[in-house]
Amino acid sequence: MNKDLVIGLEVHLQLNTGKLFCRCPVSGTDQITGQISRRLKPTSGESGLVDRAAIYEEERSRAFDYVLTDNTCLVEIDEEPPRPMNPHALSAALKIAATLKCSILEDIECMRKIVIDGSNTSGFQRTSLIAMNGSLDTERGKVRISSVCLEEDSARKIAEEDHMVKYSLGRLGIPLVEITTEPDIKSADHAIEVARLIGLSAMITGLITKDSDSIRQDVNLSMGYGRVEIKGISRLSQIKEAIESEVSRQQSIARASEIIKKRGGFNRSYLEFIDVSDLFEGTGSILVKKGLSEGKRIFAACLENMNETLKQDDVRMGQEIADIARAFSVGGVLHSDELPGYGIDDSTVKTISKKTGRGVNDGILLVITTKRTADILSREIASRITKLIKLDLQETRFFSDKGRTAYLRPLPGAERMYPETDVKPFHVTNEDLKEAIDFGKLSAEERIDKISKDYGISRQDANTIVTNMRLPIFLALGEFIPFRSASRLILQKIPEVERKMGKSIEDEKIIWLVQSIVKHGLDVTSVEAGFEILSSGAEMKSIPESGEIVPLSQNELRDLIGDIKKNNPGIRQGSLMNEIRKKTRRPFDPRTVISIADL
Amino acid sequence: MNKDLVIGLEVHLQLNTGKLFCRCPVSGTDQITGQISRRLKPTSGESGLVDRAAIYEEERSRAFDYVLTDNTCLVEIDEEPPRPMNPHALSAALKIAATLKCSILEDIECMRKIVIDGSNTSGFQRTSLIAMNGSLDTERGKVRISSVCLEEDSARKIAEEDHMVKYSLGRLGIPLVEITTEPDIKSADHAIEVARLIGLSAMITGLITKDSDSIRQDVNLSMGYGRVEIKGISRLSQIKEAIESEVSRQQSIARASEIIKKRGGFNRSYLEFIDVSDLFEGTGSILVKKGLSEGKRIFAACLENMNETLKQDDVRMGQEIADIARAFSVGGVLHSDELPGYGIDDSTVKTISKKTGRGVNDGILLVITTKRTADILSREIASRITKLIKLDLQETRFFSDKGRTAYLRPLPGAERMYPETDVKPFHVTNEDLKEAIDFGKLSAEERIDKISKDYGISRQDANTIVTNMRLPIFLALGEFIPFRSASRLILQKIPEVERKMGKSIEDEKIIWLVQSIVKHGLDVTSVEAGFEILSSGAEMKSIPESGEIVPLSQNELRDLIGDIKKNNPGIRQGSLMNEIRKKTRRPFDPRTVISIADL
Amino acid sequence: MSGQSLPPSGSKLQIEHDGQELHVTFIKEDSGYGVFKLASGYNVRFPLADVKIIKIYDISQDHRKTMKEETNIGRGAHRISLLSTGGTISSRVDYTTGAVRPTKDLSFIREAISDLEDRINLRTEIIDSILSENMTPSHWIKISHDIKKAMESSEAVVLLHGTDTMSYTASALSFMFEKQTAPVIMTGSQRSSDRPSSDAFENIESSIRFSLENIGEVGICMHANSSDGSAILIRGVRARKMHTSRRDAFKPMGDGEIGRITDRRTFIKNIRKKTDSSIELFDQLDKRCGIFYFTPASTEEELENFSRGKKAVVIMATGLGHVAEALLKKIRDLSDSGIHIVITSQCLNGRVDLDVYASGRNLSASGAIPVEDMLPETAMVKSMYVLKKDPDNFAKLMQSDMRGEITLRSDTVEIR
Amino acid sequence: MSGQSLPPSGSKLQIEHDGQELHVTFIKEDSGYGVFKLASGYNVRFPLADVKIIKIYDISQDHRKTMKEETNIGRGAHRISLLSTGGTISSRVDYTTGAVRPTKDLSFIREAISDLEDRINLRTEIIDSILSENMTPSHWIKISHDIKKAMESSEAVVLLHGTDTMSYTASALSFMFEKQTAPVIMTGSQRSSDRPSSDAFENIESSIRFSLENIGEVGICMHANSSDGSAILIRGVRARKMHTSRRDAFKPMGDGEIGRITDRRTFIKNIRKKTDSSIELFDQLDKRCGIFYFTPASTEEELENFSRGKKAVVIMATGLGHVAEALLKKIRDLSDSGIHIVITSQCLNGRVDLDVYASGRNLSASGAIPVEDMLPETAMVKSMYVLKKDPDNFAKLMQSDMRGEITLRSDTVEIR
Repeated sequence: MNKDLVIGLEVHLQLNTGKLFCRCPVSGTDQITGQISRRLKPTSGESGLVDRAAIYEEERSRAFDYVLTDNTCLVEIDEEPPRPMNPHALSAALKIAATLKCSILEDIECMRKIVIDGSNTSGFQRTSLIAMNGSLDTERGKVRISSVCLEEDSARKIAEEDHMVKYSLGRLGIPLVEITTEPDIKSADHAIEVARLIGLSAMITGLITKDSDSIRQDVNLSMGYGRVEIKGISRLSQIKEAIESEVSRQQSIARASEIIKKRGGFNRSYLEFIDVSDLFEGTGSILVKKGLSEGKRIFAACLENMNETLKQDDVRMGQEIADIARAFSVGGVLHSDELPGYGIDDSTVKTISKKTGRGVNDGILLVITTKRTADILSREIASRITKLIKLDLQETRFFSDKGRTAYLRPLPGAERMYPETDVKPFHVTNEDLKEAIDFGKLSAEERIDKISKDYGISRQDANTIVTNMRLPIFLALGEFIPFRSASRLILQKIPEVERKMGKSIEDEKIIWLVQSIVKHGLDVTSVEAGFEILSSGAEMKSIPESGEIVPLSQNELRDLIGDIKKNNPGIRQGSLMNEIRKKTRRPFDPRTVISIADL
Repeated sequence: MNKDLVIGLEVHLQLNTGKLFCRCPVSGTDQITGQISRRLKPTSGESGLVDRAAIYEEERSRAFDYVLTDNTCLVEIDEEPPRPMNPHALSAALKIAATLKCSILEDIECMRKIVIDGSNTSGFQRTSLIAMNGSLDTERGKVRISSVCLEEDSARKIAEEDHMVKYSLGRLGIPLVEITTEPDIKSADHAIEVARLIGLSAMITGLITKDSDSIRQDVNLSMGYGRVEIKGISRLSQIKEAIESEVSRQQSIARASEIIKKRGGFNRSYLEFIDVSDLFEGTGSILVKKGLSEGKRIFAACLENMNETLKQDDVRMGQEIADIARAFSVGGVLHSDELPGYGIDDSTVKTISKKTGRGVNDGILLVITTKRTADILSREIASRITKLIKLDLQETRFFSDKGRTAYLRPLPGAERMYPETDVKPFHVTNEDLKEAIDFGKLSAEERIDKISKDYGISRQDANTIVTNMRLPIFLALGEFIPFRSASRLILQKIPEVERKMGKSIEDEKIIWLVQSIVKHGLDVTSVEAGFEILSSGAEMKSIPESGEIVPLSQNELRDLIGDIKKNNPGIRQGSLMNEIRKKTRRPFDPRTVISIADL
Repeated sequence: MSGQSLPPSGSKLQIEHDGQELHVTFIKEDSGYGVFKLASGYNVRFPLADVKIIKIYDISQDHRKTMKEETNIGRGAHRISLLSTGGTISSRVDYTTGAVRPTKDLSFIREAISDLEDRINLRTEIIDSILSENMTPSHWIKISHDIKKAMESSEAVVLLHGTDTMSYTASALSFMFEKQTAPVIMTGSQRSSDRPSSDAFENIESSIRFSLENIGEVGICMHANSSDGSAILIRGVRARKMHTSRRDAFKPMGDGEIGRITDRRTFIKNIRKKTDSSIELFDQLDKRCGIFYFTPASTEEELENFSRGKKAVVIMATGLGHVAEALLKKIRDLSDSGIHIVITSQCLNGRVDLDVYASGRNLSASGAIPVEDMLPETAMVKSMYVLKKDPDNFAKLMQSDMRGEITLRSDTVEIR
Repeated sequence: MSGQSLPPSGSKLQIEHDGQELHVTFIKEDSGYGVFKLASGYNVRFPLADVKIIKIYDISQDHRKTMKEETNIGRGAHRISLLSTGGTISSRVDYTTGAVRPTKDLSFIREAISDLEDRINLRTEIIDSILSENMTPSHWIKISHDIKKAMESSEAVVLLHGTDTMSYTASALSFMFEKQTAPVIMTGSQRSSDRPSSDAFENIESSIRFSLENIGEVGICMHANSSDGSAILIRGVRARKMHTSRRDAFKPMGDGEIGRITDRRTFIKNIRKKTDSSIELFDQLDKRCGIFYFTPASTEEELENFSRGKKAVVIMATGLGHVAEALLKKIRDLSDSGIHIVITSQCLNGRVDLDVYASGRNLSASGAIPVEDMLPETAMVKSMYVLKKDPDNFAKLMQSDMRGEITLRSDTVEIR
């Protein structure tokens, strides 16, 4: 890897404490309770490409549709001011910050971070800086933690069409702890370690959701061409993939830049698009035909000095151009390095080359869109190319499902942050502060050691319980059954039962069943029997009263063993157990069997 | 006709003054604005057959659906107390009362008349006695007027199914003047005369609606067997038909009664219905098959001593039984005088006769219904027969579209009337009283004479204007054009134009058009030209500005006539006029033509 | 009839008026007028001075039925108490005099619940007979005692009440019953029960259906819409009469809907259940509370006058809970002098929030107590309760949910 | 920083806090705290005593833009005046201090109406800059003069106003403008215009669309529902803010809807048209009016105290307009002493009717003036007007419809 490579991480973790600025639960049933539609106006203070895109969207009357779910209220639809910050979420975030050895800010002011892609109904995300200046000890040395913020999660995009983006509001407002490191990370593998440790520091609180996207990482990366922030990395393993693909991309752009500069550079502030639709009458190109049938036109422009930098070996400027077109919802982009092709023959290419005045070093760009959009793209693409050739690569990108990073928007700057006037600045209570600091006295790893020791379970089991977000239920079940049994139940029996049933059992139901069985004076063998019965389709409510969970008595066992031995004289201990299990679903104490069987 | 025949009339006339207890207009566009459904509870003070039917309906959960139209408000749906009585309606009613030489009650108290057939959302009709003791001079002598009441019209039934009756609320609350005569009417022809004169006394106010059922007559009739009230007579000619058919019915019942009494009478308080459905397996009777397929059963009962009184010559007790069954929504009724028949063969009739223990004088009744309804009908029919044979015939009937009267409900009694507590009793103002008495100084006929004289139109035209409810527009148009022209316009031109257009023109629009044309300094010839243009499809708004209604000037006429005469030397006066009309739609003064033409 | 003594109401007379002889029933005297019923059933009103009695046929005995004030209906297993306090629902027209007034005749209830007779054993009792606009906090206390007594011997209590102040009473009972072993279902009617179209029948039937459920709170059951056939149950502290005359006048403000009946099927939701333990009734209320309606014409003087003698004043402020800056000093003074100033909104829907605008923050700093999405009327009733229950923690209790009067999540349903 | 003098807001500093050195922008001092913006954009708050300024890089100049108070937008033919009185719609967050307050910067309007620039020539003017809870009748009079002036030189007037008391102002203007030659469309917003999600943009755009119609009355234009894309126009005397925070807070009570915009298409109905003749403005109001909220705790004393110094008291009574019998004598006394007692209902929907129950008839007999289906707030404002306009005919005018505030037909639409 490049020697100048500098990496930082932002890790986002969802808290299961209830939403941050209203009293809705974090999880709902996804039952849809309504739908509204809204438009967002870019506010005048904004600048940059995203804003231009947003204005463009506004011009197209792009509306956002929002689906309301049963865990939303007026706050999510921006119809009621936010409630005061959820104290449980704050307390969890403070504990995480303390575990990461941060200095906690004693006075907290909530900010608005302007976001106009519709993912927040308000047009901004509420975020609060709660701690700074922490550190994490890793195998490759200390990594500084810049900040811990507590912010609200955004709405989940569920559909996107030309003139409409639809979001589900269930996720909006879930508390997110955002942990940002300094660029102290040395390699992709190191990044994975850091992300894992940060995750652990959060999970150890037991307050992270079990949701599929409960943890998301962003990578900050620089190799001297400006900071790039890569969003949308949900699995640890993708961190490496993302870093490597972005490094390769930047190297490719550096090469392209060198080639183009050598040829005299790219000196346009706009592309001269020519309408070449007439050339495509009766074309064999499906892409072009589709565009024309939708009333679009084909525009061609010469790309100065960019021939064979668009898609040649590992130089792929065409991809960069396509990315920017996509930001304006234009998918139909072709360039000379892939032509002839896509049903466009050589003679057409030649005619276009002539029409656009293409020189020997120049490339050709074809865009299928409306005149109006072409006018906008003309400037946007030129400005993009200019920026890239200057090797000013700083921006926000996302890690796409194609295993590469793609353009998202410019880097947000400090000017996007304003105070959230609806939420009063507040002072962290002494109790919260003390509790957090006490919690932070142990690192996550130390705390897992302690769990292992305190509850008499293996370190591996303790670790699994924490990283599978099972700590709360582990502690809850420990109220009724021995912790070792609780651990076995959680890590083995219940996953097994869930697999059989083909669905997961809610934590509250697990606790209810265990508690109800234990209340009947029965022990963990009956509990396991109970879950076994559940997996065979019994109704949960009936189980605590069921005779099938009552262990076989000494007399019952004696009779059963007598029968079995009669038919199987000389049966061995293991086989005997199996024979008993065949005859009854009720639990029994193997030791009693041994003592009775007298083998 | 029977010499003991005594006849009285109740004439109901809708007023066009706006609704009686709210401020809705009398006519709407029939645009449906909503629908509600309600149930009515018979109140405990009630008694009689209708109440039993109502209880039965209640048990069947019979609901009333109401369609709201654009001339309804919360008052019609019984969701707001009535407003004070419409003073215009009261004033009109008082004028009618005065014309009929009644004493006007100076203090008026509004009553509730309980009606639970759903035709009033409140379960009652509001009605006020406003005058008593009037008289009418007829060709056959003086007829006393008992009372003049001002009441609200009921909702119009628009659909009826087994478990639902649907009403439209547009008509509910329209003021009705009810004029009741004493039984001084001597014959059916006399009744027609009285009804006509009463109608005239109301129409002369100019305040009766033009609606198709703006005038409805009820006939009260007695020939010694109790008073029968016949409702639902909308045309004068039907009065005679109704009286004659009812007289014939009563005579028929009298004969049946005589026959049955001679045989020993009908001495049952209930019919013994036997379920004979089994006999009809594979029956050819469509009526029976249909009933069975709907889950109903066939019940048979013996009708003591009623053989050959059910439908034999002009003795038709079967019809009376069928009527009462219909009140309980049972249509499937057959009796022995029409059997064998309706696909039921003789042997089945014989078997039934045997099963029911039919004697030689007895009839048989077959009813297709449910067990539950049969139980109810058992008593209702027996009680009905007993009543008829006692020649106690008093009840409310209606004049059906089959040209005969049919059972409707018992006569309402005084016990159905309670004060309307939501409307304060009030004192008639001196102005209203004086105005009414002044108006009543002339009879309707005298007033028509006066109209003829005052406005210089023929008596026949005056009469037609009044009886076609055209008095208000006649007077209104008289403001703009000579009354004679107004009369011609109303009685000739407009009906002609309406025939051409296939629809009627609203009065307000007629007045607007006349007024607008006259405002331009044009006279009635232009007005008639305007209506002519309207009939050819022109937009009304454009007509007053249209050049086509401007009469031809002398010069224009001269040129035209010159042309015509050139081509038709020696043309005669009549042909000349026709030739001019062929060449232009514009009006012209025939006298000018004559003077110019110099023929 | 001037100079003549009037016969009893209901007497049959022959009279002469204006030269006409009439056979009539004497109904009543009404400020100088005689009201007579004709044979046709119509009433006529003549000045008594103009009427001459020719003959009295039949002197009416006062045959007004003396109704039992207690009666039992049904032969079922569920013991339910129905207590009547009066109001339109138990008002009937007196067919003789024509006046509508609360009656002691609850016989119409039998008809209303004929479908339920197999399931219930309903004991009815008249505990008062007034129109609800005359209810005062003292009545609430008396009613609470009657309910407690009824609750001790039955599974459910249905309370008939005038609609005008029904939601106030429902709020009061909600707070006073700290623990209840039976549902208290209040109902009333917008059309009196002597009318065929009365909503009383269905409202009572639905109330009894709700009363069969495991509900441990005070609810108001009324028509869900203008049609017959469905009823709504509204949490007592979240109900409001939102129309002067419609059947569906009562609306659940915020998430106050706790039950619904459609086609005789009962659904309940988000309900507090009965307690198994004994009833806890706190039967003290401080009456020195009132609601002050802020308007742009409000002055310091108006507020001061209104607050005289009060212990708590609930301000119906504008919007998120704002009042004019000009009143802030007065609010601080009142607050300092020990009068609690509680802030609600005249918008009725939604939540007050004094943190959004500087004006709200100033109001808050003046000692005013914003009470979230609590209804103004509920806030006043709650003040009465809290002033006796725990006056030292007034602000804290007012801002905490006790009976569902404050909801921390604002439902996204439409505004009512 | 204790002892140190504070640099101007916006200055760039290097400070030391808790052993850490930070590069920050100084924002403001807030009760002993210093608020600083970090490079990341987050604000931090430290007690000033704990902060040491190491270096001041850049002392901020006060660069707050001085906005023109008048500006012209559009090149179309229709001359429209837009007057701003303040309120949320013209409030913006001050990005430096974080306070939201009415601003004199109306530049966002240009964005809101870009679609209409070809049709209109909009002249904007700041006539005041206050939150509407501080509006008083004196402000209404001043505003009416400003509107009259604007009306004389344009075809329509759009008035930006805070939402809290917007309906009061709308009522007042409705009565004061006895004849108007141009529509007066009032609008506000529930989210301030500095937010991407603000309703201000669409509300202004819709108001201007309505202002192009032939409307001769005062209307309130706001969101028709929670979604963007449709607007409602409500007759000024029939509008009410029915939610503290939703965009669609304003509801037409009764039949108050006079217009609607859906997908930029305008519909109007039942509207009064402009007059061709000259404007008639009656600019006097008697402020001695108020709204008394009747509750079961109300006493004669409370009513008497409230009525002190008043000329008219609008009672928000229960149901059809009832108050406790215990207040009747006091009402008669007040009425006799020349204080008009006007009866409205706290139900807000529906009509008062004092003829249905005896209690209502008694109230009526005590001199109280029931005002049909008039809103309480409108009744109070109308009282102010009538007391100056024609005090001798107070009751008669209050009971007659003047501007659509009384409707004789009650629409069958659902309750709001």
